[in-house]
Amino acid sequence: MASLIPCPHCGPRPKEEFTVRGAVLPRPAADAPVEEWQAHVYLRENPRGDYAEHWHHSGGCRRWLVVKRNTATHAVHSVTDAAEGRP
Amino acid sequence: MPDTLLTARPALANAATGHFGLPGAGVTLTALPEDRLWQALARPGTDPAPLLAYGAGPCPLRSIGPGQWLIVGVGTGTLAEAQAALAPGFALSDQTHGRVRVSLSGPSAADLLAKGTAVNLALLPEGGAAQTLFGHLGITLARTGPEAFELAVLRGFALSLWDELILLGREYGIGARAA
Amino acid sequence: MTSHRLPTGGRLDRSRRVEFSFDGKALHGHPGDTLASALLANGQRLMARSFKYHRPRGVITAGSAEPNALMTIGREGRTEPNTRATMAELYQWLEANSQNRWPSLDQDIGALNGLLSRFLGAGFYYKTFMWPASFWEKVYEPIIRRAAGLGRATTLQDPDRYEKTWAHCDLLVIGGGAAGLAAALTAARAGASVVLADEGMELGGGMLSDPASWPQLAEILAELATLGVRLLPRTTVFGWYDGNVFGAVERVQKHLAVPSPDAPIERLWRIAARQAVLASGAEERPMVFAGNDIPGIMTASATASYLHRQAVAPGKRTAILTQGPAGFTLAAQMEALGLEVAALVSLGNGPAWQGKAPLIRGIPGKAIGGKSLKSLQIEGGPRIEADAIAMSGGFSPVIHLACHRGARPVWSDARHAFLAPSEQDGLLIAGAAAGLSGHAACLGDGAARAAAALARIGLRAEPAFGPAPEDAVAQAPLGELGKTKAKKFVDYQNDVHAKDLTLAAAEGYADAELAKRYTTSGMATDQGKLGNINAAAILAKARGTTIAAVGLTTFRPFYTPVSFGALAGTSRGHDFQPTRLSPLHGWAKTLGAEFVETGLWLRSAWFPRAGETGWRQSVDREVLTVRRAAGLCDVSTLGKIEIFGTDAAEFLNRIYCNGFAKLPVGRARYGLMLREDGFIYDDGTTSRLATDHFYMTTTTALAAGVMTHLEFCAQALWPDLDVRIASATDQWAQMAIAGPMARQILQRIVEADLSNEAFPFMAAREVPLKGGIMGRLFRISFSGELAYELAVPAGYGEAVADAIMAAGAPEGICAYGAEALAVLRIEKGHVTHAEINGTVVPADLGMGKMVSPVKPDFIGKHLLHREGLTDPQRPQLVGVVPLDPATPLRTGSHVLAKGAAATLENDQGYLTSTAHSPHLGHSIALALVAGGSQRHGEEVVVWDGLNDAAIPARLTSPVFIDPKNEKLHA
Amino acid sequence: MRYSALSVLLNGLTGKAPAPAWRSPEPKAEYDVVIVGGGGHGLATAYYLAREFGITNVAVLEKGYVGSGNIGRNTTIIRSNYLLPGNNPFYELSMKLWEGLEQDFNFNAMVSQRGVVNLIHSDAQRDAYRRRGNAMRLHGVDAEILDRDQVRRILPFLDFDNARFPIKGAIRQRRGGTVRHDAVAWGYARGASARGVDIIPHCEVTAIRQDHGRVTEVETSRGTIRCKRLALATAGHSGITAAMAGITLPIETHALQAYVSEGLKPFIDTVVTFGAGHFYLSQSDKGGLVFGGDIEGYNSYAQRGNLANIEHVAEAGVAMIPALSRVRVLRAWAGVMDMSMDGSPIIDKTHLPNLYLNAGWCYGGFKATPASGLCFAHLIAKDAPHEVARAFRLDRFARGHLIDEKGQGAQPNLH
Ligand SMILES: Cc1cc2nc3c(=O)[nH]c(=O)nc-3n(C[C@H](O)[C@H](O)[C@H](O)COP(=O)(O)OP(=O)(O)OC[C@H]3O[C@@H](n4cnc5c(N)ncnc54)[C@H](O)[C@@H]3O)c2cc1C
Ligand SMILES: NC(=O)c1ccc[n+]([C@@H]2O[C@H](COP(=O)([O-])OP(=O)(O)OC[C@H]3O[C@@H](n4cnc5c(N)ncnc54)[C@H](O)[C@@H]3O)[C@@H](O)[C@H]2O)c1
Ligand SMILES: Cc1cc2nc3c(=O)[nH]c(=O)nc-3n(C[C@H](O)[C@H](O)[C@H](O)COP(=O)(O)O)c2cc1C
Ligand SMILES: [Zn+2]
Repeated sequence: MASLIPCPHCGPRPKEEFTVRGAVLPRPAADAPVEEWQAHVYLRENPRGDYAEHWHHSGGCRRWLVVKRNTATHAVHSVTDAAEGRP
Repeated sequence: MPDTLLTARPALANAATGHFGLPGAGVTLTALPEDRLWQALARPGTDPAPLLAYGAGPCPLRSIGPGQWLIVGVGTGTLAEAQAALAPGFALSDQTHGRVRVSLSGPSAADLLAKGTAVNLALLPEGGAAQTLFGHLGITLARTGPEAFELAVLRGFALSLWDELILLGREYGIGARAA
Repeated sequence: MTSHRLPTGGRLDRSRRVEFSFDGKALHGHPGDTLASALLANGQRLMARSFKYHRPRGVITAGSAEPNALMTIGREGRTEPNTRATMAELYQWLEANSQNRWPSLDQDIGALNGLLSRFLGAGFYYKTFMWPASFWEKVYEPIIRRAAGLGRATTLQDPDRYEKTWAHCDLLVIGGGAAGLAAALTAARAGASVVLADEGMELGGGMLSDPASWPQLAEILAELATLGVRLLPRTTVFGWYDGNVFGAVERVQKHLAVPSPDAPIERLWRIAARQAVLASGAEERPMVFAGNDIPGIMTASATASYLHRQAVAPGKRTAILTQGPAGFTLAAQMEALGLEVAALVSLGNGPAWQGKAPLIRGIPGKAIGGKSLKSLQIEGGPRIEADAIAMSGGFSPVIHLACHRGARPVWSDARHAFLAPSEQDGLLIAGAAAGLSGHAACLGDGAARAAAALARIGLRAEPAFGPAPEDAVAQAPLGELGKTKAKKFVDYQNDVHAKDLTLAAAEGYADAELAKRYTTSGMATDQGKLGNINAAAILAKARGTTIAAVGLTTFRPFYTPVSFGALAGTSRGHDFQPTRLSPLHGWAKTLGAEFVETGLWLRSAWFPRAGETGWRQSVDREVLTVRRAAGLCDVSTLGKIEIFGTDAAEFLNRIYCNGFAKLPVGRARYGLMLREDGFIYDDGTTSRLATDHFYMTTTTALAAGVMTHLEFCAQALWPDLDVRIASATDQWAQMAIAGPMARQILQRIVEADLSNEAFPFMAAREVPLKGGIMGRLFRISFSGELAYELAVPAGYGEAVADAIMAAGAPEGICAYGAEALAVLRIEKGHVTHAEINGTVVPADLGMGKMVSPVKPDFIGKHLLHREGLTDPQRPQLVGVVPLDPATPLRTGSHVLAKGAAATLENDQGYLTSTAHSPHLGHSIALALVAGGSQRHGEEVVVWDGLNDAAIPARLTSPVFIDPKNEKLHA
Repeated sequence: MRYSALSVLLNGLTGKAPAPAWRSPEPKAEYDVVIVGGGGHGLATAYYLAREFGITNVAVLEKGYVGSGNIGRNTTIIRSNYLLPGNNPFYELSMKLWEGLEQDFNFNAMVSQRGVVNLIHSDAQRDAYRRRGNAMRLHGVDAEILDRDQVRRILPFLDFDNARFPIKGAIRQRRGGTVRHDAVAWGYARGASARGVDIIPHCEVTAIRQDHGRVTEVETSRGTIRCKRLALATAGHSGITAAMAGITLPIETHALQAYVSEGLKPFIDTVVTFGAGHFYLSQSDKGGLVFGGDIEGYNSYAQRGNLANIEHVAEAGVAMIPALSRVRVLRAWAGVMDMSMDGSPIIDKTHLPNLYLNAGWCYGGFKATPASGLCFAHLIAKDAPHEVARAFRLDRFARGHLIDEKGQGAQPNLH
């Protein structure tokens, strides 16, 4: 991971071209209870192992990507467009 | 009040030109005319065919990301006409003044580019484009020939890019010239 | 006089002399020499002083692991401390100086530390220097710090250039010895793209020390060149990173007397390799015996290297200490060259010996000598007169890079060495680095490994060499030798000796990592390349366990140290970051603007005129001119974003906390964008140019951030919306034309009706300009005046600005800069990121009403009502004026209630922005003050302890001019 | 054994076999307090529990060697130049404890108040630092604003003439400085051990067992250990240990690299931070320039970083001090940090009445070590927060009482 991220649109690109936001978390429904919003904004599973993060290819195609990777080994399992599979 | 036409000033009007560095001319840097540069944005799920058909000239369409292209170079028709022709699938954002294009050509052009971008140029086909970083600068990189490339950069950074290319090209004896 | 140079042999160009100096002494060598070999050739054995005890030291290796022979080379800005003489190629007029000695290398006072050494054992710092307490900082620490370090860095600017580059290849081969060359050849013949890097000045590795293999070496190199392999000598691969990217540094011009300014002195390579073969060889282990650091003692492979590559004899009489066949081979070679071998001392089972030198079975007891070796006492045996010792304590594979990504070295009982996992993703290990010995075996292994590596990426390769047997059996590490209590060095440079390690173990620091930190063993510039294995053996004995159980300390980049310069590349000085120029930069420059860095932008700050002596004078004039007549300000640096799509309005409605869905075409609206946690992120105006086309402006500071935020929302949160976003910041030159005369001036160049009725406050439309272009005109105001912002295609910006200035000349229009803009907006009570500092919510700024109570959802809606965000005592925006109009206020001052003591508990807020208001004739400020919105009129103290000021002041409304907004609507 | 000038002298003369700095006992079956994490904070907590509160039936369980976490891999900077009232008194207490530390625990951790200088490159930065400096002054903490000439006098080799972002001044805290990081861990370990605390390395806690809503015992790689109270001080691993008790924290774990140059003769005698890029630098007492920059940006437990970051840091370094160009970097390493959602720490109780939490130190918890240990010990011993640590509550996120010095919001990699 990280030195070269395989962008699904641009191919392998160096870390410098990306900006990381953090965990991929579905945004709660507008009418979700406030506790759900608090958890969404503040709480993180933070596992030592497989994790999905939002990375932005800010120096490339400017797409938001879902990077599935291992936080212990830095192995990248998959990189997909964030919009993929969404309605 | 201006009785005369307003005239545009090219971003690289005062850029350095001449020969720099070691003898030889491994690479030539040329400022390209600021004639046309439109960004096309496709509505998600739109078939790109009409847009692809719209282009003309050498590599006039540069893919810069999913659903996004730059339409570059000399062409006929105004943006409004093109927009009308391409609606509603595509929106056009005029970037003619927003980005400045330069070309790099010569046997050392690829080596020079490798000093800034991690794109594997051996895999970039003629006509292919990549949105990437050159050092700290975002560029749209396109291959226009076996040893020829074109770079588009935000106008505000055009001089910085120009100077950086000359600096990195000294090793190859770079020639820099206006369009 | 080059006393130790052999009359023939070596890979030198003897036809050319290279002059150089060491500690001011003029010497010479030849092309092909390193600084170390040239010094040795000149009989200069004493090359350095050690770190702690200032022991006299010579060279011990011929490569990058050298811990002793570090010197400062170069002059002025090119001064380079701690340079390994073994890696520095000789160039004409090279200046080298020894380090860490006073007054001279020969007579060094610091050597007295050696006498105190029994008190300066491992960790002595931690137990002493505590009494009296005040002495630590005044006495002890300055002494410790003065003694620290080896060389002295220059404080001058480096005149040379550095560059970086990327390379991509199918196979990267690290190390150009037998294994690496075979790997590269195998891959290149198969048509793979290959990069071969070696830190040496010549490719060949161990083959270079073996004249018999030179013809084969030449053949292989020639074929590699014809096959188009990228050969990178003088290139050290220093780190292995994620994504199979390797960092390497090429010493492009370090070997040249006068580097060309047209090329870099060093080049940083980032090599993205699909596969790599690590063929980095093996490091010979020094032996740990008393006096093992006396100049004249080196490893056997170093001896062989100097002999064969530079034709330098290590001494007149050489004793060879060996554990295994390496010393036997060397002894035979030396005798063949007619050099005297005083004795061949074998510590294990060696092969048969037919040479002249006496073969002694024993272990070294003590080496004797001061600045140069005199003799060697064999433990319980004879004393051998010798001025040089070549020692071979077996070999440790060089596995650093293979352990940079988390893999731990594993002890191999068969190889008597720590090995790295041989098969990792993207990396295979070959040759001596995998524990093999023998030229032929390494060729075969390199070839086989390359074929295996290529098979992983689907390429078929025929090994260029077949398998071959090894020529030696591996030897176990020896640990401490001999019974004497005298110092036996393990880490030469840091003066860590065997007893330091046993002491550390006894004090509870027996873990390899703790022992390292307590004794500093392995922390010197060579990072324990020579010593760590011996340290592990000594700790194992002290703990009564095995070397395998002790293990090695963590390998980290850099394999060898890398200059800041190479890592920084061209990003230095003025080019540290690119400069972003406004399309009106030339216009402002012509008008004499002073510029200020704002992020990467240069913005015009003010426009001094003849006769004005300080910036304040210029700014006051600009402000007053705007309020009285009109001014033009470059606001092109604002972020500008075009938003298209049938759902663009709905999208904006979710982005801003206030409503945007019903914004009519042709109108602009001020919006507040929150973060999901409820705090304000950014503000700006967004205009609707068509039903499905908006034009957003952001603050200069957050232009990129807002763009990224919008993209996130569009792509990751609501990909179902038809919304498309393009940054247009650079497309438009945007200027504010503000002041009571703005309309009449602008009307002279805009071909559209600008009357209040036709173009009211917050109108936003495309308009034709005289002169034949279209612009986008917005009636918005940051200054509080009747004002417009006009955007024109960037290339026309300067022409349009010139035209407006000409049009406004009769009214006395002036150009105003960012400073005047700030004064104007503070007078008007408008906020920027000085106020929107990431910890304020809309209500804090008096904008609570902007938060839509009806929208079901927008970013930031859901956490906005937490108790901490709704507390009426939160800091709220107020104005502040000094009671004494002559007293200036300073931003960053805090606000205290009148009469309250200056304590943190009494802190009520702070001044976010201040200005001298030429309009009011005194200082004014905006501030965030607890419950401030209810406290207008209250007297407070503006406390600026940094400047010893406590200024009586009054809280006011934050709007200092035109509270009814009459000017805006005029 | 007490260290004194005499003991060093006598040991040197007699060559007497030294005693271990701390005992290495086998873990007992049960302790009054089990502290998970033998880093600076865990060891300091044990020390103060014993020394201040007389609680000595305590074990510190450490999965690696003592001090193998961030205490052993940080850039050693101490300072108390905090802005917000939730932080400022806490860090100032820590500074005061540093000032007396050596005498207190009879171990020379080389506390070196060589000053911390933060450079200013813009008016906005100066304004922000003036706000901060005044907050410090309000609490009696030393702070001074320097102008460009004053900076030039103390750091003449910064780039004053050709800088992309000109140096306009600095804020300085003279009492800030550096401390020999490993020695802090060793000193607390030794002091705690001498007072009866068991320090147990290579003992990884793998599970936390509960009964009737209370923690009863921990499962470890060296067996099960019962405890009356359990205290977590696992820094970068807080997410993992908290999860063992069913708690999800407002924390992400990120890697931060640090670097050291080859040893040099005295080059710089203060700590200095660049204001126009991520770079800070000081010189260790061995002569190495110790420096660092920003975190890697992605969640990581890997204790290693990437090349891009060192390049970025070196660029900033050379931009700040052009002469660094020729200095060589010796080693790069990384630690994994508990980056909290507002950049400030947590010292609090949890939903389990006998489980205590110390976390969220980000890249700045070294300087906090003494105060963190004291305040955490206070919380464990008295079941009530120490007055200077009252704001470090776990529920502040839900309640909206954030302690966000940078105003970056809930994105840890921006803090
Ligand atoms: C590169 C770098 C530079 C830094 N620079 C500074 C600086 O200049 N100034 C500053 O103030 N701060 C700095 N910091 C931050 C500071 O080091 C940390 O905030 C602080 O050390 C954290 O507290 P600690 O010492 O208790 O953590 P640690 O030393 O990390 O202690 C936590 C311990 O818990 C152990 N542990 C974890 N899980 C378990 C388990 N399940 N069972 C048993 N044990 C476990 C770990 O092994 C570790 O030893 C820096 C950090 C890094 C990484
Ligand atoms: N006699 C013995 O017992 C013994 C033991 C080990 C090796 N050897 C001999 O050494 C040779 C082994 O061949 P080999 O090819 O495995 O090793 P080698 O030592 O010949 O070559 C290794 C090369 O790698 C280079 N290198 C190491 N790390 C590097 C890095 N990070 N970046 C760039 N370059 C780097 C070295 O400078 C060297 O040139 C054989 O001839 C073998 O006989 C002998
Ligand atoms: C303040 C400080 C100074 C250091 N100085 C050195 C040094 O001079 N030489 C060295 O090899 N390592 C030095 N290190 C780095 C350590 O060797 C080691 O890399 C670091 O403690 C992290 O441990 P690890 O690499 O074993 O994971 C230093 C570390 C710190 C925190
Ligand atoms: Zn991409």
